[in-house]
Amino acid sequence: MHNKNQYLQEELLRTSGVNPKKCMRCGKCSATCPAYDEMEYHPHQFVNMVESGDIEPLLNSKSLYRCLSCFACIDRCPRGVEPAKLVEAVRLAAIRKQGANHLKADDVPAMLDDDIPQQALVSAFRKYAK
Amino acid sequence: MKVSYFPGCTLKTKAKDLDAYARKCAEVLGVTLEEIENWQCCGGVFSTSRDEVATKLSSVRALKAANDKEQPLVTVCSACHNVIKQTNHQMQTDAEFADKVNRYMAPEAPYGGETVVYHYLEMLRDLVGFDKIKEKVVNPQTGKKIAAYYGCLLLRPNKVMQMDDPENPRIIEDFIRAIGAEPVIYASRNECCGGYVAMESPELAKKKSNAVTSNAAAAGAEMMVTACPLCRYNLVKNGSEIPVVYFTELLADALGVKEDTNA
Amino acid sequence: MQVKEYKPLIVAFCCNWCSYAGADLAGNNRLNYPADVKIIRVPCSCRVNPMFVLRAFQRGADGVILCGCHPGDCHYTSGNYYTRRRMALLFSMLDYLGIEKERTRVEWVSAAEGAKFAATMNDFAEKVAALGENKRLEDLRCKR
Amino acid sequence: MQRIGVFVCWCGSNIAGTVDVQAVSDALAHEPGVVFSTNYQYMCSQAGQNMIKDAVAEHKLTGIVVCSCSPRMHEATFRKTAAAAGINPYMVEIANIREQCSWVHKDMQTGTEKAIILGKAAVAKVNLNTPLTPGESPVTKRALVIGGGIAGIQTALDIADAGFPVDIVEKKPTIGGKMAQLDKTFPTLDCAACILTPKMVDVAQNDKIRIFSYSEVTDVKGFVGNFDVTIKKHARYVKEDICTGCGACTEKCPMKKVPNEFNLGMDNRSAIYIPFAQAVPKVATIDPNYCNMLKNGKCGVCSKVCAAGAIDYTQKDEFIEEKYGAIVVATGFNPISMDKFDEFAYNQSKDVITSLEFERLTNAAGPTAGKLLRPSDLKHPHTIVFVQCVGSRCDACAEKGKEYCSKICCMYTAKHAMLTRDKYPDTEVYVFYIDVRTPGKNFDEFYRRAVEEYGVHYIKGMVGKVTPEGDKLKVQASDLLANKQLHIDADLVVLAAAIEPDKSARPLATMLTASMDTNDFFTEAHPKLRPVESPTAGVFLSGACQGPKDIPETVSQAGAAASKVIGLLAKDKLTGNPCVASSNELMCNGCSTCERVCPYGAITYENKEFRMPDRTTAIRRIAVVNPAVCQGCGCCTVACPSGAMDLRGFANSQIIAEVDAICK
Amino acid sequence: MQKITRDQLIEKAASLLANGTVSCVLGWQKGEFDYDITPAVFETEDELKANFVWNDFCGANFSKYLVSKTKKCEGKILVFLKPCDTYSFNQLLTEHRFDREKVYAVGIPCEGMADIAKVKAIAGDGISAIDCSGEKLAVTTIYEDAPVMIDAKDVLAERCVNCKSKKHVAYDELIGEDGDVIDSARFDEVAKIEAMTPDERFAFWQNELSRCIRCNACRDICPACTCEKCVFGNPNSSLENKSPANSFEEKMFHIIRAFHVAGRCTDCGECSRVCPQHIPLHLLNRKFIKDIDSFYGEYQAGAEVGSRAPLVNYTTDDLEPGEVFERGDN
Repeated sequence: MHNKNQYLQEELLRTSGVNPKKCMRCGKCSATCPAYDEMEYHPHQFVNMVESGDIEPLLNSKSLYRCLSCFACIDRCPRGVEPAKLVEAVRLAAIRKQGANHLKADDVPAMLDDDIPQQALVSAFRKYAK
Repeated sequence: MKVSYFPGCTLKTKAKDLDAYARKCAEVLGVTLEEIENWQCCGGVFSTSRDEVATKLSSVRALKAANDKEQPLVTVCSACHNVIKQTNHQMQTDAEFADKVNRYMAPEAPYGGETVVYHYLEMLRDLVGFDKIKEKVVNPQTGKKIAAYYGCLLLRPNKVMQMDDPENPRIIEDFIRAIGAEPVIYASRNECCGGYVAMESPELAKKKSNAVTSNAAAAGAEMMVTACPLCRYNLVKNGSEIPVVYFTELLADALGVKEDTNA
Repeated sequence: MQVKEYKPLIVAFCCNWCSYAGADLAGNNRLNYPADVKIIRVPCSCRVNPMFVLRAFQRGADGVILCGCHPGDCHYTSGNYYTRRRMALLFSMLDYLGIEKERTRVEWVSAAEGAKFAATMNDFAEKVAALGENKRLEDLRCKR
Repeated sequence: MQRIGVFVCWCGSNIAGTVDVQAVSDALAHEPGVVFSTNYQYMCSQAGQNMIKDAVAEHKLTGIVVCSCSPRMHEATFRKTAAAAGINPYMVEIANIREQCSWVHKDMQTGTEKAIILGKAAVAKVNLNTPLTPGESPVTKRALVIGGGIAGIQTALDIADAGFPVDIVEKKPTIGGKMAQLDKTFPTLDCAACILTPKMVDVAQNDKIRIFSYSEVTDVKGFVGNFDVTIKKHARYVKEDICTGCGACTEKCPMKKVPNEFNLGMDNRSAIYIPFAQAVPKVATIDPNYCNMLKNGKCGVCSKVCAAGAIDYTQKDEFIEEKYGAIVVATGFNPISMDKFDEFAYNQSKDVITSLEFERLTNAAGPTAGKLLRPSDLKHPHTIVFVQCVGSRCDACAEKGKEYCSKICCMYTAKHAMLTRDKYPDTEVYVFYIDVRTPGKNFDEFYRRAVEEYGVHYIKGMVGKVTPEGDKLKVQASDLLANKQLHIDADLVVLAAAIEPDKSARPLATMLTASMDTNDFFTEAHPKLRPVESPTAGVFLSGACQGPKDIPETVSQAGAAASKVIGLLAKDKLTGNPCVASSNELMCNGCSTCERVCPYGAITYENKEFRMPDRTTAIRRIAVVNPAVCQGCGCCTVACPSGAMDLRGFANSQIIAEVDAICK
Repeated sequence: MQKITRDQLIEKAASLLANGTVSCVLGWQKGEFDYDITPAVFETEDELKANFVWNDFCGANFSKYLVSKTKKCEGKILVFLKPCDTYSFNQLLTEHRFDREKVYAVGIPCEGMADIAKVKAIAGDGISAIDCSGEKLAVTTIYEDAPVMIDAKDVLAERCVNCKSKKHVAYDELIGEDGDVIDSARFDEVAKIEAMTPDERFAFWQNELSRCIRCNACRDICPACTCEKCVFGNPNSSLENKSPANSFEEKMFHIIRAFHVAGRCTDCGECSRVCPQHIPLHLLNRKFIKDIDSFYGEYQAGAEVGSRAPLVNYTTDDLEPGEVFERGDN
């Protein structure tokens, strides 16, 4: 099967360090994911879709910004696949594109309240923008 | 005992009390926290991507500063701890990454992840000892039923954090026992509160936080302790039925220095 | 002046259980390989002492190959694992002394791999022939 | 000097077509030691063999070289011929000029040249051959079976049936093993106790079988046919031969709060106990960790109520030494600890249980008398979630669990699910699976029945988290086919824990010098062709100690192991392979290098007094090879730094002579 | 200059002799020249005071002598062990070559030993005396009145320049302080040879080994070579040969010798120290050590008693003999 995303796929696997071939399709990552319901594509789909080269839908999906980086799928995966690392790699591939920041500084004030800690802000910028 | 200390941005602003109690308690326990000079924000989240270099340099600088003083590096905030420990681990295990970092920073001696990173809780357990804390308690928190809230960042990824059993941890429970209170075990203590996604999707954070607090309350907890300002924010903001406090505040109370602390 | 055609001399140590049987199978299937290859049967590849390898070179061999069961399939459970370590070190040392690394080889050949046996021998004989006569580990007193 | 006869075979045209056999026999006639050389059409035929016999007589041959087909084909034939002609069979060498010469070379000249060289090498070797006699050792006609589960029971019964005495060593107070704890068995659903306990009784009543219960093997010496085994019989503080098993003591014992291991700690037993009603031997045992009399001398109730007078608080551990000809390992398995999988809350809720615990909960002799009640509040569970593959099929880099498939879980889970739905139709049953693996007779049909007839919800996916809250277990799981995350409020969660070899297996393997894989399963001598033998001669494998197995497989393997044992014990003497290693004690350093590479534990050391060149004496440590155990691989000969160790039949000098002959 | 003094050692030995702990002492004594120090057995304090030597030329590793001496000596033997000697000591114990009960081992620190060839290169020939007691070596020659003063650092033996450990891994008693295992550069030289082309390597070794006179000094001094009967002296081994008749013999002897001690060699460097032809024999042994470390994980022979040497061990995923050339190959 011709894979038109071969270069991107290789890049994602290299930067994430994930080997999707280790996945045995048990779905424990998605079973454990706290953000599952807000995701269009779920952790196990990230693994399967990157493996099959079906990456564009992921790049354009809001799912990228719903991963909480809680690492639960990393710890609970029985095969050591570590899906969160793949989500991270795809997310970076998306926001590193020119003008593709998910969060803009102008949007921020509306999101703030008096108590929100700084770490939430810096984390969001790390996760949503480049 | 002297250790390097990385407070982090939130502890200088919204969570000043977490910091102040930590410093005061360390004094009582005979630990000198030497704040790293000119530390910079860790970034709040660690990127697992191997080609993210620049965003991890601030952590490496802190680690290197501690290493230069031949001290372990202690953090209180769960997020800072997670970022710094993971960065350190990447310096140890990813030679290509470490090489890039060292070329970029051009230090006199290359840094290879030599610094030992402790969370304040680990410091209490491994360097001070819960037994010693027990001896120093003047105001035991007897009768309090306290639920430890770990969240995600303290324990995971376990391979890197190596702090405790990620599914059945006991470090905070042991801490709670050391100060004379009774720990309440509940399953959601290592589930996510919603984290930074609270900014963009408060609904998600609310759902996650409520699941945690209601699970703790159902297990009979009267109070929750946490080490993370963002966890505390999410739990409190989303209407926890029970109070959520920083573990350092409880410790200060138990050691009898809560009132003296300028929090 | 008459130039004698150069034919390499190759000594192949084969373990009784897999590789010797693999060589037999190559015979059964009439798979050709050069007659320069002469097989010595040993119970297990781990019976091969580095001394035998050097002895062969001394007496005029141009190449020495050891064949044994695949790792994990040793008739004696672990013999070939020891062979693997011993020969890895020996070959590395020969290389260190500047002796052509193509003159020595270890190959795992099962009793079912007659074709692999013949292919291995063809390939090895070709590589050794390309190197020409063994000069760096020769003993002129033993020359033919 | 040898007197060697060379016999070149034509093999019809198989050899003679490519090799000039006359030229070969002529050339070899001039080799050192050769006194006779000939060729013939079919050397292996009766006429050919007679030709060899005649030549031996006529030329007083001491050695024979046959240039023919592969030794793997006819070495045995010509050795017999030699023996019949009155010379030692190991004075025969074969030059393989068919498979490794005539069949792979086309050119007559090339083939002939090579055949001559191969012949020369064989002659050179025979010149250095020495007559070899296989060693003989007697066989102790008694077998030891280690482990008294269904594997050990079946092996022992089969061996005893052939008329050989067998001893079973079982570390628990009763035989029966895991099968005794099971409720029903798949796929036929017959009751485990109904099929197991008669066998246990058979064992008890068989006069060829002795049971050492509450005992363990502490030392094994010797080798195939001649093992010396030390068995430690733990003090049970009850005289086994006097106790009638009436149970009066267990009723009256005031210490009743001992976790009952037979029910996996889900209820309590007394300090003096009989594990279960059908225990064999049906004898009480006092648990010294809980008995007040043994701990502080205060009580003695059991002694007072025992009409038979069987109680003996002063009993000591006893060591028994016995000789055996064969040893069968049947140490079985255990479910792994669930500590590293606490996302399933096993340590947090009593209502999260393992499948083995579920067996006890549904067993009529279990803690709930067979009623399916959940442990926390003894209420009937209405929603049950089964989780498959807990700790099985984990990658090594996940750093928890086992890499292998535990094999039995799919079927027992289908059984549990089906039985639950059968008895309690008001219960919803969910099974989370990764794959359903049901290879076996009537196995897939069984699983399909669970789905189709009993309405068990099979969901492809895994459970991610179990959160006990109130009286519910909140199960968060994925349904991969529906691409949904499920949230189920369950009353009971059952984990199909991976199984692992019993902890006693590794120290036992060390004692037996039997090899194990990285998972601590015993390694078989050959994975396909010798699946019930260990590479160590005389040690056999039965049941799950070799790999995960269900009951039918265990029983068939047990029978196979027994037949191997019977085959061994039926012999009066064992004849070994004479091509074994031997150490020259004058050159041996006693450095233990050879011992470390020997896969069979054939090498031991002894201190021996030597006269030194300066007329003093010195005690030196030297290696001794047990020829009955050595299999002749020769690994030690290369490991030996001084060259003291050599291999008969493949001596250093012989191989070097071959090398020299080939390279000449 | 060594940190501990001769007097300290004599005092220790004398007291152990006096209280009956040991019945003899294995120590150094002066040979023909000041720098030519030989091992000797002392039985009395007087003998010690008369002949015992401790200075920068006491390189000899006594471990090997224990194999024969423990069989001969009635009581316990006192042996002084420098850090590097203790590795050989342990390795011999692993191989059951002597009875540990018959030895009283005293660990002594070592500041590195001098190489007489380097001394001669500075001071010239005709050395009549060397005084090691001062800060610098005072070397007197028959040609000059004033001694030549040499900094000990400038004449350190190669093995001491690349010292692998100042830590004692075996002793009953320690004099002075124990040091640490050192992250030495001892494999640099091997790496340099590895980086050559095969032709250069061949020429290099041809040049080195062609000097071999087959005196067997390397074998005789080697603490790993304690065989009851050496294969090179055994007419039945096919390896016996008394002279390095040609280049094959030279190579074979050294390859087989290095292979025999592979995994057992502690890299004590005695072979190179005693080679009268100055062949860098340690580079053969170190090649094996380097290979073992990189193929099978770091292993230091003699670091502990009873460890399983790499050649009597394996893992199922060891590298293949063909792969050894791929590693680091351009």
